[in-house]
Amino acid sequence: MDINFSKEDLAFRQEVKDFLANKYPKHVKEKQEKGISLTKQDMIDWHKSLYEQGWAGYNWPVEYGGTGWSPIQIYIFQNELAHAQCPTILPFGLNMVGPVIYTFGSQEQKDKYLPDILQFNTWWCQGYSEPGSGSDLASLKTKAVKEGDYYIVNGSKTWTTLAQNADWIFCLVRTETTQKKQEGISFLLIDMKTPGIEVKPIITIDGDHEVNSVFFTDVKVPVENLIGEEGQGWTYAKFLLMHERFGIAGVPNQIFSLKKLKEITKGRIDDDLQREIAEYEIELNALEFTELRSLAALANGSHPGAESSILKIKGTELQQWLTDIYVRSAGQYILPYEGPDGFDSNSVPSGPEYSHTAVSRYLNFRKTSIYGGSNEIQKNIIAKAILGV
Amino acid sequence: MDINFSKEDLAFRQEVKDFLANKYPKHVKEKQEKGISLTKQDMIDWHKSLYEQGWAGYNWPVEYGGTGWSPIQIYIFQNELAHAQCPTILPFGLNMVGPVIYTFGSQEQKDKYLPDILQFNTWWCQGYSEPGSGSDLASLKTKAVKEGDYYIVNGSKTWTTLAQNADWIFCLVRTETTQKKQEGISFLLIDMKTPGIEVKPIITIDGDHEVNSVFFTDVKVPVENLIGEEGQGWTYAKFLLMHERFGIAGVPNQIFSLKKLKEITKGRIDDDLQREIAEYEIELNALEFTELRSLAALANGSHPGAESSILKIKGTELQQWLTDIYVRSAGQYILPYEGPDGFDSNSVPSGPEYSHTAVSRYLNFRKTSIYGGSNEIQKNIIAKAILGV
Amino acid sequence: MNLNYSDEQLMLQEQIAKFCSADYSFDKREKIIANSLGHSIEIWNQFAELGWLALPFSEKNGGLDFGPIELSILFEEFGKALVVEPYLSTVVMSGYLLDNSSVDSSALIEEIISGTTHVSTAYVEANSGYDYLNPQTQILNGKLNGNKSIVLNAKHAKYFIVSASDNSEMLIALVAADAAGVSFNSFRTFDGQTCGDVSFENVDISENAILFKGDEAIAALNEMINYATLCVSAEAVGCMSETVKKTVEYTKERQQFGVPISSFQVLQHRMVEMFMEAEISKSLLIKSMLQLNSKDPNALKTLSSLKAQIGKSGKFVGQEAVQLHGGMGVSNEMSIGHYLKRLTAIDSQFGNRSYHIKKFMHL
Amino acid sequence: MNLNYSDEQLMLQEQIAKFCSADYSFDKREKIIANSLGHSIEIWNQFAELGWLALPFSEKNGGLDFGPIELSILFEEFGKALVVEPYLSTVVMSGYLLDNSSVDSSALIEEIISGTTHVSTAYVEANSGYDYLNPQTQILNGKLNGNKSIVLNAKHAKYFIVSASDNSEMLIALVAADAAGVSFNSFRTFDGQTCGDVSFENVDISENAILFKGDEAIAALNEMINYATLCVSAEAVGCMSETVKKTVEYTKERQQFGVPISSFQVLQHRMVEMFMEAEISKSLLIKSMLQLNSKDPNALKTLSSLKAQIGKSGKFVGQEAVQLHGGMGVSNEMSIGHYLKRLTAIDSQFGNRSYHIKKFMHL
Repeated sequence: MDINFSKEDLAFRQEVKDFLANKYPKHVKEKQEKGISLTKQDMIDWHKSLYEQGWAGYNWPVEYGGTGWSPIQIYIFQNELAHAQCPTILPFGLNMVGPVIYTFGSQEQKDKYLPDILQFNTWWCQGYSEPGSGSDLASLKTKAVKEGDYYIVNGSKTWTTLAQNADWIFCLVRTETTQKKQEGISFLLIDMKTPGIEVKPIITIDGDHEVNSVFFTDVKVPVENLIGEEGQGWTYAKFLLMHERFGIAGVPNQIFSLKKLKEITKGRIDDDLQREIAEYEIELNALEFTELRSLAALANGSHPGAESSILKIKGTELQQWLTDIYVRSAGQYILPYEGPDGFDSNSVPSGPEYSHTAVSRYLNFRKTSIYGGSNEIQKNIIAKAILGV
Repeated sequence: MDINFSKEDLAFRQEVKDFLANKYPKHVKEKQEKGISLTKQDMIDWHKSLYEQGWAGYNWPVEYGGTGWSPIQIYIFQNELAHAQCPTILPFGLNMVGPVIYTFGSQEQKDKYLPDILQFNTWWCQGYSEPGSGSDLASLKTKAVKEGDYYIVNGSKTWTTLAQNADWIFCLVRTETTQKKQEGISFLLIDMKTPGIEVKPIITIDGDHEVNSVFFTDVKVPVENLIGEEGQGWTYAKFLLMHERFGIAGVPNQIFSLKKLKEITKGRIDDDLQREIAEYEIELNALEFTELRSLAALANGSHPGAESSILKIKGTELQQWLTDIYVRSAGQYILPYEGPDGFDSNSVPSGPEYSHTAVSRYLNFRKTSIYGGSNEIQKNIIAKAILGV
Repeated sequence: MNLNYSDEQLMLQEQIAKFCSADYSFDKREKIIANSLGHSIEIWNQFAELGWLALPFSEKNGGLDFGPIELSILFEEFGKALVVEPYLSTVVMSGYLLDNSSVDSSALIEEIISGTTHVSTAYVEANSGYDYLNPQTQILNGKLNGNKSIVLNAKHAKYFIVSASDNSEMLIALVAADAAGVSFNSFRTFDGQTCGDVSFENVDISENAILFKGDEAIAALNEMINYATLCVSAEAVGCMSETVKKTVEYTKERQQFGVPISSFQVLQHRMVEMFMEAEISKSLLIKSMLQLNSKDPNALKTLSSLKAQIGKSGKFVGQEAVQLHGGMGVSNEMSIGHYLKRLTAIDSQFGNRSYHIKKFMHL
Repeated sequence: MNLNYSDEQLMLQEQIAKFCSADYSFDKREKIIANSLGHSIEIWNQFAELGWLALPFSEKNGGLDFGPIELSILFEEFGKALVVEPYLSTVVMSGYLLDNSSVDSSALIEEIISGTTHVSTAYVEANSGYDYLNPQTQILNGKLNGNKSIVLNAKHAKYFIVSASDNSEMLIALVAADAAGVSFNSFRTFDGQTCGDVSFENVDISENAILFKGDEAIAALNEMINYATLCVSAEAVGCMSETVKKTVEYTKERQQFGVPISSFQVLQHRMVEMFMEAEISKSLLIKSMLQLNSKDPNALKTLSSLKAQIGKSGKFVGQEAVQLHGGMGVSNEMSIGHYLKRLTAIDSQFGNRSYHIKKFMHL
């Protein structure tokens, strides 16, 4: 056992640092540091800079244009990005549909989709949840009926993140009504420009427009857009959910956010607040090392399993805790609300700067224990898969 | 609305104080203040002093020799007793079987049992739980088969508090095997001297002998010892459980114990401990007023309902929290263990005096969230009865 | 000891509850918030007609002389409906100071009671935190200078009541919002109300504009904050009980895995815990309003225990309600997230849980 | 970075686990505790034969020179079986001080390794709390005077290692238990071990009985406590994982309402939470033992985070396990309550959660 990074790992870290110092787009960097929202083009520029470095497929195998990095390298990479306050790497193409395509797709599909995903020429979104199917995902009702060379898709998806920017959506659809609801589900790629698709914004309690409803009315989808076999969509979906949870604990971002909080509260005499921050920090350290243990297991050849549910639960609990500490440390100065269009006055309210974003972040993070399989569902998974009850 | 005690209530409180100053047995008082365990005779003396004052039936109607006090008077009475560090009033006769007998018993049974209960001539214990029936009380298996003028009882009871001292036990027994397990249960009074009864101690994790197993082998019980109707025992049991929860929050004792803790920790610089004590105190105040609200409702003529489950849950949570704070405030000095027979050395260990009893109390109080219907069962009750889910 | 509301109090409660359910639906509230004013003049006029704006004022000033119990009843119902109208700011906070000043304010109070005028109290500053007894704002030589923060309903105030110092003692002054040297920026708050930063630059203050001085100013400010603390706590209790109710209803309706999600034991117990938190908060509310009403020596300690408990219970109830609503919980269209917002805002106002635990410890 | 045990470490772990499951059943443990000694000489001799008593000693003193990783492995397994033998006291605590003193203690260490001799370290006093660097016990003019508390395994110690002061600096001295002026009272501890109060009255201390002086004494004492802290934390992790396992097993067997109680969702989630607490504690254990092993500058901060986490997680796991066992959980006959006892004891030793959070904040 050895806790230290190897020489190779340290060299790799330096390489990432160099990239961040030299090739991370300046206009993105500035906005990030000032807390200004990024435009769609900013996000594209950011992802393209990674692609140009050869790092877009940071978690992909080499044969599909990925880096082939070890879990530890990915960990180092993500840490450095968080430390440099980089934007999120959008997961929909690179972490979700990409791995599904290269694992279960045909050669034609690989050739057609993977390069655009890596180059961020296409913005993907995820069509899983439906109004009636949240935790009970397999009860989904969006129908795809085969007619000649097309599937005719009818139904609706909800909580679709950034669908307003998306070029493509990957969907779970019902191609057959079966006894067992997990059967009869298929995995379909749909061009968002196809007639019959309508995207309607959902405003969340933080006032943001991040998620959407997507409605499908007689949408014609070529049969070659089916991934793998018809009726096997649930298998692919589970595969994807496992991958989605990789990194879901959000440790690097929390470390960065904690550092800022400590700067903000430095010298304040609220003993109880300082103590609570220490309690949080201890649990964050524990979570970080729990993630490292699971990375070590991955590096040893094991597959991501129900352990990732622990990371999801603890990670989101801690993220939510941290946003709550921010809120409480800001006192009454949290009240003025900066909507998506800024404050409704030309001036910025008085009070410490961090107090203006504290509540929005707090409210925004409420979703993390709900999406990606709610924490209650994760506990059911652990109970069944690990405890065997 | 008025938060203050009426003139009559204040006069009543003075009366209780006078009793405690003058008629509370001195030898019991001394032992209680020094933390010395009471003997069986001490307990009898204590109860008899209440009887002689006319207060043994503090929660009984006047017609059966009780005080007929209002809920507020009972509250004042219990508060003063706790404040004076009096021993518990044993509930088995006065709070449990007594009310069952005067509510459901025959005139002969009332005449035979009630006076002895009030005078504490008989020590009662409760035969409810069985090895296989804990939370699922209605699944009990102890059998009573009618043969002529007797029931022949076979089976066993467990967690029977102070059975080693008891003259009588009231039991739930199965007189019939029915489709619905709640049917076919009867309520039987059994003389502990009847041949075929064996009491075996159960030592609890605090090292104490407080509870027992009671085994019944062909025990002959006269049919006139049946309360009410055969097969109606479950109704009486539920009635009794409601009454058992009256005062189960243990607020007066907690107020006293908190006062001691504050004295012990006075001037200590553990900010976090002081803060935690304040947090506890706030919740205790909330619990106390929740109990008062419920007493006010009782005084208004409503019956004890599922609200008493809140008092049980919160009361035991807070009791356990308090014993835990005691343990943590004593640090490593909790280690030496005073068993039921004292320390295994003639000397008393060093360290603060309260540290010697802290762990025993802590361990002893673990049971409170388990017995009398576990807190999980109480939550089921509230969910069903109050929330309607 | 008597813990039952009087018939008069029960009637008041019923009247408010009826109004809120008939005239203050969640949809209507959303429309009220969306308008440029941020609250409804029509609703405010109804408050005036119902006599609610007169509730806490003394009889000599045309009020009903109601105390902590009636205010708690009102705010508990307001909490259930998430009322955004600035009753707290104009009637409770400013109203208290005007009503209790030795300067005759009966004309202005009459305007408030009739619903035509709003007054806001400016006592928070950018660096004050919860310490409102050491204002940086100054009144020297009849001139007011300084900046105030988080002034509730600043945009609609015809007058500001301003805390300041003359370098030797504290002063509380009444200032017309249109006086020379007064300017403000207004912001929406995340819980659907409005507040503002207000600046005073060489604003003329005449001697009879000083409502309180010295110890009286401190006492008045403290007492005003105590009333406001009780009111928002009562509001939080209302928020909580309504949140629990709505969550139970939602879980009974929402089907997953072929059954209503209310049939899952984990969710049942969670709702029981929410219910218990709401109940014990309500207990402290009753204790607190009664002690304030009878001027009990422990009243302030109990008030701090109430506000501390509200912070903890409110957060738990609000967060769990959102969680149990799943995706719908974080949707702005549903009311449930707005209860969480208001509960979060309430913890931050007039001293949060941490502040009041410390106060509880030292009282 | 490599988080896998070496083959040698895995073999050690397997050996200990096998021993504990074959030779240290709960029934046997109960018998061991019940005997007058409070631990088993037979078991101790087996430890010696297996070479475990030599584990942490340096090679020059006949030891195996194993470090934090191997000690953690040993104690994690001990925790699972609730081993009561005084390994911590004799081998880890006293062993560390003897092994690292510049005074040659090889003969005594040989006795320890062979299993014939126990040594106890007396560093706690009745009023010291967790501050062990300011002993009231004194060595003046070659005479030791003072009283020590909570001396683990005092009854069987052939020697005591005693912290004291000569009024200018700290001293650590080796004292024979049968020296004139030494007396003790022994007590059982609630977790099945023994400890004692030890008094020293004008006990002769020769110069070569002083193991450490001044800064070296402070450093040695600190380091010894660090090792002990790691060991009991590892033991707690073992207690926790075993507690979770036993609780899951019990709930699968225990039937109520016609089904195993493991089918109740509330209990399932509770066990998941217990499992997660055990896992995150284990994570900090691994981080901590590795950092101590590599003398990382953050090692002590991490150690405090570990001990703090153990206090919280251990309590949660232990309490919930008892609760989920129902009546059986509070019965002394079942092992489950004994895990709660040991976890409670561990939090109290070498600084509890509160102490280590403060230490974590200031390191």
